[in-house]
Amino acid sequence: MSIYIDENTRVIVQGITGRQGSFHTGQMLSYGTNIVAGVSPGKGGQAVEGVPVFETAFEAVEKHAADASILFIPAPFARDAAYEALEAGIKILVLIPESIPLHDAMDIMAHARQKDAVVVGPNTFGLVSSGSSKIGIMPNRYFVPGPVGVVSRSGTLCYEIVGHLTEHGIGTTTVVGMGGDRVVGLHFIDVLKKFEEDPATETIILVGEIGGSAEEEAAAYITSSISKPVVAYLAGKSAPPGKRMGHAGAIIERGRGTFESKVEALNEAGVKVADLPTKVPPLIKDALAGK
Amino acid sequence: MSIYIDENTRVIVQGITGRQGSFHTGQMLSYGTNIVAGVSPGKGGQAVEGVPVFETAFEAVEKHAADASILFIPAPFARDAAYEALEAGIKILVLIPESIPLHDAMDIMAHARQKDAVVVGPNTFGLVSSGSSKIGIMPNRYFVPGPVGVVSRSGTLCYEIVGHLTEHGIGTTTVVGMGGDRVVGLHFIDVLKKFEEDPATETIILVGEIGGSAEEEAAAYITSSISKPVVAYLAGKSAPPGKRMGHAGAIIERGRGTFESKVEALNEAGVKVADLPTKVPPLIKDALAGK
Amino acid sequence: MKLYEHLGKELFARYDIPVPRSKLIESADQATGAVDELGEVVIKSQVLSGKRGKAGGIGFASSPDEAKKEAARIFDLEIDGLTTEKVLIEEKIKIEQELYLALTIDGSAHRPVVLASLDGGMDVEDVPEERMIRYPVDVTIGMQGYVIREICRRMGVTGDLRKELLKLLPKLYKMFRELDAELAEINPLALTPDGLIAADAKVTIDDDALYRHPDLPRISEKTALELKAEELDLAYVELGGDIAVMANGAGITMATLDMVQHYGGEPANFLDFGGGADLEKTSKSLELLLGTDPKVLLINIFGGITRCDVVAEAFVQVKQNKGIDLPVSFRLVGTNEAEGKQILEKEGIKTFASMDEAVRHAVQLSSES
Amino acid sequence: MKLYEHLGKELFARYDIPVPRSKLIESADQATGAVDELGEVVIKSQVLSGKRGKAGGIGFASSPDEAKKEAARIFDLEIDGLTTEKVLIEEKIKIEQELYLALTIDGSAHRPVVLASLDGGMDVEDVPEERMIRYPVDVTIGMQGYVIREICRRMGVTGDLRKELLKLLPKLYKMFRELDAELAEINPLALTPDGLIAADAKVTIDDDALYRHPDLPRISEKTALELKAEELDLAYVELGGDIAVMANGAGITMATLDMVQHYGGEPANFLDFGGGADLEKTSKSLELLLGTDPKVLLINIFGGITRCDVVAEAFVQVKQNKGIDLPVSFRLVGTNEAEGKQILEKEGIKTFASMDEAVRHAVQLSSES
Repeated sequence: MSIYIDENTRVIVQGITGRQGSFHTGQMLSYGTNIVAGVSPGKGGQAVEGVPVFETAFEAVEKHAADASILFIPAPFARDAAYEALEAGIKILVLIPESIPLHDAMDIMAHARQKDAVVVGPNTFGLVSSGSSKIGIMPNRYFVPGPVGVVSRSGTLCYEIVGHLTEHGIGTTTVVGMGGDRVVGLHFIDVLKKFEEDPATETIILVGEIGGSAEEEAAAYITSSISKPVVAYLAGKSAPPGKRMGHAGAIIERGRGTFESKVEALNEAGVKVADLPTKVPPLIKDALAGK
Repeated sequence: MSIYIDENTRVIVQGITGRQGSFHTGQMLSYGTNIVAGVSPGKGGQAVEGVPVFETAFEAVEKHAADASILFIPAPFARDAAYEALEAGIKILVLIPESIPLHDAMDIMAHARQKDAVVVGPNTFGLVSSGSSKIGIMPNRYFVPGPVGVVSRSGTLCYEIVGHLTEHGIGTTTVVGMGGDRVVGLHFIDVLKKFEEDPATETIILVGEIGGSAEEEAAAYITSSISKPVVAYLAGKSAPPGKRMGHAGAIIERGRGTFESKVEALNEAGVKVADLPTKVPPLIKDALAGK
Repeated sequence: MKLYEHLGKELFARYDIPVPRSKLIESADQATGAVDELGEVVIKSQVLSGKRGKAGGIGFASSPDEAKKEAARIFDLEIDGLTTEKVLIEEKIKIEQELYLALTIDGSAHRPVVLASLDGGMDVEDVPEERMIRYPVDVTIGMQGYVIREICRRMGVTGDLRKELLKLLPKLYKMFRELDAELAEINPLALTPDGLIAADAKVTIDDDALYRHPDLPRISEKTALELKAEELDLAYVELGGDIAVMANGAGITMATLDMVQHYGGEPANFLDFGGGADLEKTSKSLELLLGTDPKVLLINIFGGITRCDVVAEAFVQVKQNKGIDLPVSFRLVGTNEAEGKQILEKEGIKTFASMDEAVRHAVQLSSES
Repeated sequence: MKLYEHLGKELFARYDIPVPRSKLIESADQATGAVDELGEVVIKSQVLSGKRGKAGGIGFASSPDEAKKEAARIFDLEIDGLTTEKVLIEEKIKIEQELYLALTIDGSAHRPVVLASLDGGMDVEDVPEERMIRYPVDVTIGMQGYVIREICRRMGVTGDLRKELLKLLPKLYKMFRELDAELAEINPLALTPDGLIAADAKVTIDDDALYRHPDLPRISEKTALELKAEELDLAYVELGGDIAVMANGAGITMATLDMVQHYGGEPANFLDFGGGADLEKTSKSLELLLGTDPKVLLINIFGGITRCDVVAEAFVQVKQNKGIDLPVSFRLVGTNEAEGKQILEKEGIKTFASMDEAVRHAVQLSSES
């Protein structure tokens, strides 16, 4: 089982002819992802790793009935490309680029809501349904099938943790990178809900960090709606507090956002918080063993 | 049976304290419409015809769980009020005002699409489910229950035809005024579909006029999807042709839009077109009799 | 409100859309200097008609004499029933290809729609459907690059021309939206060695939105009487017959005219005084009609938002103040019908309940008088 | 990018949001003339901190002497660890009520959010939830009148104050959107006999959007080293310990620092050189770190989009060109791991597979050296 994507998901790559686009097209293909087409204006008719390239996302979707897209487009042009994908009918949109302006991200999310599409990212490594399909840039070898669902705000830290799991012989159902920006499409709650519904997911790892209130919101949701065991790791314990401009941030966060507040909220929700990445696999083993 | 609205539909009146708003609130109440609240900024706390007035549509919807709204708001402020209704959760929005700028109407329709709401008008008399609820400004006495569904582009002409029906003892299920503007929420096709699905509607009257291609589109839809008999009346046979600016209109219409084109299209779809409003009731009688 | 080509091009220029250098003249004499200034020129009648080209309203000149002669010819031309008041003289641009590009409103889609074709020019209406690209634009996000790339893909346009369109269309769309245009058409959109240039401009502004564009000129194609009606906020068109018709609502007014014609009469006008008019507006409408000196007056009221008592009172008021001494056929039903009838009956005026009867009576009266 | 109050107010003025008359000074001497010009004045330190008021960074004066004395006091003040470089002297406005009004981004809602309260001023964070109104704005339609009316309704605001907010909020929203602001806060928003006036301005611009605002000033709170890092497009923060840390990705960099501290070490910095950095960027990152003269270098690479061979090559290059003579703990796994290890092994450099081991080794090295 898998959430969001599986081996039947038909994927297009926007910006397929670029350095990263072409490299990761190869990586995704070798993972088994069903990449059906690429898009690169001015390069229609070419092929990358055997994948046909089209002028526009419309053309690619029209000719190959795609339902997901991954974007390798420079940040200043990402909003336009995201609109294009959504308008062409894409329902799962993975935004790899960093540094997309926040207002552009808000515009994208508003449009995706109109189109009933799921946006992953921006500034994400993507998502992977282990063993069947990956739409993202994560290293292939760590993502092997197993009973654990993982959702993470950060990328490399997530690989680190999934890597530890792999070393312990524990695989994953689906791993979702929410993305590191202030405005991202999926929140912990969205993914937790999917994991709760997914029969293959037995336990869940939540990888968070300081700042914002996503972890506290997740904790409240876990209390009310998640029956499966959840283990968390949070980065940023040692970080010095930043200087704040104005009061709006504090008003929005209402005392949330610190390492302590997050740990406390998660503990109250029955979530075990590991103090080192290496401590995650033992906690997961306990959870899987029903301890 | 009825489409769009019935006696349970909870209606608010935006602009209830104005001359037209208050007059038609009284008319609707006496028809039996379930008007639960009115909105008039700066006049919250007052009452009109016994209906409580609130500052904003949010407040009205929050306190009275309304699902429909009728707008009596001057054209320059209509878009803002329409957004407000949609944002507050209104799902049937009747726009009475004339002269709403076309670009404002497009904005309203785009937002309504996001909110899955039905917009009737602008520049409409509204709609009525005969005998149970009217959200509009049509004269009460002609709208008595019966087996005929009526959809019209124009207002008074529609009353004229429904009036003739009434004289002949024939009532209506639902009568919908699409509105006379170039950009209106409902098209013939939308309403025809509802009439086809409505078991109480045995036959349908379509009141059209020259210009645009709505009647031709309706004809094509009738051919493909409507099994019930349809009778039409079209205004504008004697109108002199207007002078056209540019070619875009003609490109969009593609030879449609004239009286002759519409009559021909409707006849081909098996629709009987009456040459005088007085000829509609006999045609309907034939249709009801299965002739 | 339709704009003359030269005004449309002024707006284009304001939005940074390239247009030819030009000079606007009001008499043929003013044409002579233009050639010195602009070189070879195109001379164009400024009429609000789509038939200008075919009607000979465009000429060419490469000498001052020729320019004057062509201008004189065009000033004398009647096009689509219109006379030429002004002529636009433009530099002749080097056209490599004529495109068609327009933004208009597609009521069926509730959206602005881009119309674009590589086959611009005079016969654009005959371009086969597959060579005329239509793209409805989502107003919530506007004219994004992807829209233009997709239009280009469907047209088969790549390279420099695509780049030019990527620059031009957002400007045209901005103008279209900001100025409340119903139509912004460029035909031909000329591809020249200097890029795309708008060789013509057909711009129509939404009348209902003019209130928020005080800076735009006001152009009217109306007669003096129609202008007077406009001031009163009435929809009025002169038609030339002898039965003056007054009704409430565009549809029923049209149907009334249809019926007058059906029974052999000749309507003098279209007058829709709208829904819910008050006493003053109703009186003014009546006075305007009486001023046109018709043989018969036909009033057809089906009151919904319009109240019969208000119409009746207005009629009595006008009758008492100004006198109404022509035959009248008066149909009055709907909201406050009883009150209306009572008011009229006091003055000895009878009304019909049926539109059919009222129209037939009016036609009868007109054939008698 | 945070803007100083006086810059924020310049932007407010550009968007027609009322601000007090003012004078910006760089030394206390310049304060004396201000009173003649502005009458009674408020004297405000221009520091990028929300704690200015409580730290005494605001003074008042009604005579030139007093103004100079207060300015001198404020120039000497350290606020939230920051020194005062400039002081803003403003006319003292007659405040009848202090409101709070802000636009910021609510990540949970994916939307801009209006924060508004009748209880503005210094302790606004403590205003009870029901007196602090939040309204998320739909970016597809923007700041419509109904939003403001609803906010007013929830605040219990009617009459003139509502009219003022109906004028002000659309301007603030326009600025917020057009300038890519993350925050546009007015606290207090002063209700005066002349209407609403922005008595303070806290504006933050999204760094990632600065490229489209070439007209905005560039303000940095960074140290010289951090500025150098910024030029290289690196996320770098000085922390003061002796173990220099280099990793790829913000989350893992944070986790590395946490782990260093967990095992008793002291990180010298936060340096995330990002995902997919090329040879040059990686080398420059290394050189920057070496320039800070740390005792130990800890490199923690988990290659996804980042390729291990590129990192290894960069390390070797820097070692050969500039020399690396401090103890290094190097962790290298992920994409092209084998190639990376091979490159390093040729130079006799060993790597760890485990982050835990690498960090413990680094802490060990730092305690030994």
